[in-house]
Amino acid sequence: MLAHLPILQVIVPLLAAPLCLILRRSSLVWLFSLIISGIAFLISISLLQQIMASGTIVYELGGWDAPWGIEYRIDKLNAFVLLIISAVSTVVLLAAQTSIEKELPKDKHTLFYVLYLLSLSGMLGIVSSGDVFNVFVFLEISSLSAYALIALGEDRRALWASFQYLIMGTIGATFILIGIGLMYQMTGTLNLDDLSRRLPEVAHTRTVFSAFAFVIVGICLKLALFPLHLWLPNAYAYAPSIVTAFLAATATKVAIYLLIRFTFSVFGLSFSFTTLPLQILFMVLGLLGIFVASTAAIYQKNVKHLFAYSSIAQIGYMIVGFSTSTVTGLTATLLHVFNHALMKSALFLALGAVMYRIGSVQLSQFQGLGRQMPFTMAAIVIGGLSLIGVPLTVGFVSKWYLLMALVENGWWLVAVLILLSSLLTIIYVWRIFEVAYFKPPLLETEGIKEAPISFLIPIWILVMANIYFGIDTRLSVQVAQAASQSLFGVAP
Amino acid sequence: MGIAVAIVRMKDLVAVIMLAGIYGLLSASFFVAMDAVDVAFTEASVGAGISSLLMLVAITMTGRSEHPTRHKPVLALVVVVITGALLIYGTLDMPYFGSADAPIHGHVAPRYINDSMQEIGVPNIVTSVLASYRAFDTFGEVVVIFTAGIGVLTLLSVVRLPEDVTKSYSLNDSMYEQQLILRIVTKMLIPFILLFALYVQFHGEYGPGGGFQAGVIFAAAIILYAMVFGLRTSRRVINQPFIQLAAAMGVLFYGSIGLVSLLNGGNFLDYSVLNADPIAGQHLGILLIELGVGCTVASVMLIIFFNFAGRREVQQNRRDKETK
Amino acid sequence: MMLMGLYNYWIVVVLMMIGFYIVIAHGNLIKKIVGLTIFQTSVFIFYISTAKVDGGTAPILVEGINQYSNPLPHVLILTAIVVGIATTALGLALAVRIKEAYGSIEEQEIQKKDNQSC
Amino acid sequence: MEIVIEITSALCLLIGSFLCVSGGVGILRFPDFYTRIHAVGVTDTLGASMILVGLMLQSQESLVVAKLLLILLMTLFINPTATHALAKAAFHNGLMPLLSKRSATDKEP
Amino acid sequence: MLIAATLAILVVMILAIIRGVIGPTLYDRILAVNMFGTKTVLLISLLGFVMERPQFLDIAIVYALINFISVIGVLRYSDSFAFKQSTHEKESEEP
Repeated sequence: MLAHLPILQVIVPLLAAPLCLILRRSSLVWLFSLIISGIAFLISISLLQQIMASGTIVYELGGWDAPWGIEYRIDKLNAFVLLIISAVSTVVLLAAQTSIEKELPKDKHTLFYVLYLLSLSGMLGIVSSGDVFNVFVFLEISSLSAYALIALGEDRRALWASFQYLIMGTIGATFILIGIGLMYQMTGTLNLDDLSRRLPEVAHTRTVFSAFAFVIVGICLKLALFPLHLWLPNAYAYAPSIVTAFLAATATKVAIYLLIRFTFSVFGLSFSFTTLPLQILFMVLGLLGIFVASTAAIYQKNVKHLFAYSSIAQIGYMIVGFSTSTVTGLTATLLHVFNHALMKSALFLALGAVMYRIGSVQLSQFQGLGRQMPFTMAAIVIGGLSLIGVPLTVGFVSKWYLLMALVENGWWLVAVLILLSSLLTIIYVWRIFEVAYFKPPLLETEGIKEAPISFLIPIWILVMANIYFGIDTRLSVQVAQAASQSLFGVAP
Repeated sequence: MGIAVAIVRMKDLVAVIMLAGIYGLLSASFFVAMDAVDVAFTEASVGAGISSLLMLVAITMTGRSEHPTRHKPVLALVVVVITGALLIYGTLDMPYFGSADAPIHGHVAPRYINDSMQEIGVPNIVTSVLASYRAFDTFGEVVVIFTAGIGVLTLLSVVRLPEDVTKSYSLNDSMYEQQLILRIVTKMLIPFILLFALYVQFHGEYGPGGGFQAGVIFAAAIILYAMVFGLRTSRRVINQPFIQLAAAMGVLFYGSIGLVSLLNGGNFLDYSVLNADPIAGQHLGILLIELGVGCTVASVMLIIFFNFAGRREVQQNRRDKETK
Repeated sequence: MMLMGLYNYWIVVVLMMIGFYIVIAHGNLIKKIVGLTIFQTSVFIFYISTAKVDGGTAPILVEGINQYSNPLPHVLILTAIVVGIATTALGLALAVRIKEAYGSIEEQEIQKKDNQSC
Repeated sequence: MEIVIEITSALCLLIGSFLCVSGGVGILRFPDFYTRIHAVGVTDTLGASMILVGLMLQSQESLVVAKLLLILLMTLFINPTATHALAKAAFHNGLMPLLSKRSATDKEP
Repeated sequence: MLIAATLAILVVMILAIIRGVIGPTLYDRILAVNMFGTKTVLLISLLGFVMERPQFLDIAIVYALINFISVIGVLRYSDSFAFKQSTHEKESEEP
């Protein structure tokens, strides 16, 4: 059975989804999806162990060898991302039942879990697949279910946000499809590994150039990179809290994974960074994203909006790390992927708890919550500190590596700008802190109690992970470094 | 192919949809001319049939005219021109249309064309690639359509009150009382359509067709019935929980065939181990997964259609009540 | 020669861009979805035209013919069509819900209403 | 015998295409909806069946003939029904034929 | 002869498209779509013979069916437009 782990990783949640539809009873379905997600988590751990021990695993679906059939090719990078996704999903699901009972009508509960599992398996599928077209198909699975999940939000603006996301996401997917078509046209293969071997022969052609451009733009649409980020804040702000916690922690990470996979493994480092001025382009866009989004975050009244903008800013950090195109920079990006997943899921889950008690996440409603919901607010504070990058939290580790990478490249100015941007982060985190701890409670939120225990457990698991990985950096750094080194090893 | 231009200018949404339907038909004929029979099959039933039908139903709920808003057409035009220029630039180095020595025809495809008969034993190469070489893509496709069904269900399903139903049908039926000819012809046609769907389902290995197309045709027959005889009568035959179950079963069926092959010692979706003779195993596998595909597709199409139409009905009732 | 060899693709590109233009420039949600369908269909046409081989016929094996068109793009497009209809259905469902919630399906009006309620 | 079949088939195809073209001209040139539907409804059915008969004569396999026959039957069923339903719906919804504005000759197909 | 018939059908298709684009009323457009559908059926059967692959006929059958279904669908749901039309936008839709 151990040999089949790569496929089981995707198949288990995928097949569990229709089973959920058959089970129907919502509490049963919750338990079932939790178990399934837990199994996926265990599988991803053992996959990571196998890969760290013995290198890349290749699994041929249908028993056909690679360029003809579809294969799953799991190396360190995939395993790392798989671990992040399944871990976040499991922890978030712990809180799901309490939260959606409050936020969704009764008849939608089962469907919610079905969509959740579909989205999870779509993302796992994207990450583990070694075939471009298969990536596209699973991308659509995950994004279609994400649209539906976002539209489940109570506010009518959720519908509009979801529609915008649908339009942007579909344009992105179609761009990727065009890119795939052009690549296929030039090489005659769809397999990622095969593509990376055959592309250099035709790398000088204009077709490959525009294929590259289309794929990158398509991914950036999904990634919500700065000028293409318009869909993200609303989508995150109006989706049900659980969905926000899950998507914020995973969806953009998958897009980052795709970006890394395409630029480093498929097109190859030398091609990617010489044909387009990718380095400078991504650096500028990333920095702009950080500053614009952080500034926007300062002016938000809705805390979910605030953290959504902060997500865009964090994507900016990842992109800056990516643009250095050095091992350290890529390590920083991967670390930040990991760390950001931890912080954002903790933060959004804590917001979910606030939503559960108060029914709103307007900043003005946060007055005095520091005393009324001490554990939840403490979690938000620690998450916020982590966002800023205070030592002893995970945020510090990835920023440290990012700065190292920038200094290594001699980009002093950028490093200084990154430090400056942390100041902006301090401002917006401080706003929440100030309102929650230094203002008297509002009359209408007088009798608010601490969030239920089913919220506190997952939140504090994530917060503890935030601190743990901030102090003991061996595991995450080791894996991220190994992954980025292997990527640079692949690229000539 | 200048239809698209007309679509841009047109304000009346119904006309736009008509034209989109023609566009679908046209592209389907183009696919036939390009030898892609299976694709033409699907595009005809989907692009020209189902999707324009869905759009129409949606329009009845959203209103048909478009406001002449002109926001930032210049910016949009710039973006479009840049993208288009990039694409044209990209095509410059492409192998010429129809040339047989393009890399696309050289690397992977020859094996499908030359060896699939020995390896799988199915004359329709598209079917063998779809259902065996790249079976996992098809599995993904089934899951995509399943996801769409669930998504539509979450968005549009309404809790139906029994009294509402009776009232709405009196309205619906009176509308179609007069269409006697239509009813008779429909009644005569539907068995043929269902039979044809089954033919497409099981003939997919030899000619164009397969599970997806059969599912769409099957669903189309029932949609036709629902349109002519009213939703309630068709719901009596096929009710919501049942089609949901069928959709889920289709996906599960497909997946479980993969699991069976996994338990029999092969990789996921490796049909050769289903039978002592690999080719017979492949046959069996393809037949079974096509069944799964057909089941899911038909039921998801029905889910989508019934939810749209049901939603519309509820709206109509509400409107009627308001006017009263 | 170049014109003859590539004109087919150029037509497709123009079609694609028309669809794309509808998506981004028009405010009506249904129109956007129609545009999206056109955009996607044109991409399908693009794929299918790459599969054509001069003198080849449909990839269904028959005695006595040995020049076939490339079956792989056909398979891909079959899958992509399904993805397309799935997206269309979901988008339309959303449009219907938006109409119910806002009373309009025009982008600008919706944004105006959002700003008021903020 | 061969020759006879060939000629008949060619003749059928010719008539069919002629009818179709005339229908096409009709749909474009006629002044209002009812005359157009008249043009299309009549020529389409006959033209299509002529072409299908012509094809049937050319084909050798019986399966092909059967399929063509199926298509023929379906066109014979579907076309008039659709035209009928269309005209009826149009009439019901208050689309009036152009009677008074033009002279009666215009309506003749 | 087959080729000539194909060309004739193509011409008719273009005519139908023109009517579909300019057609003043909704019903004209439906008519054009219907006609276009029938012509597509014929075109595909003819193409099958021209290319000497008569298996294409299956597609033609599907087209015929789908065409019928979509016309019925349009009629079924056009009733509600027509209702709205007669109250709100009568002037714009009358020829």
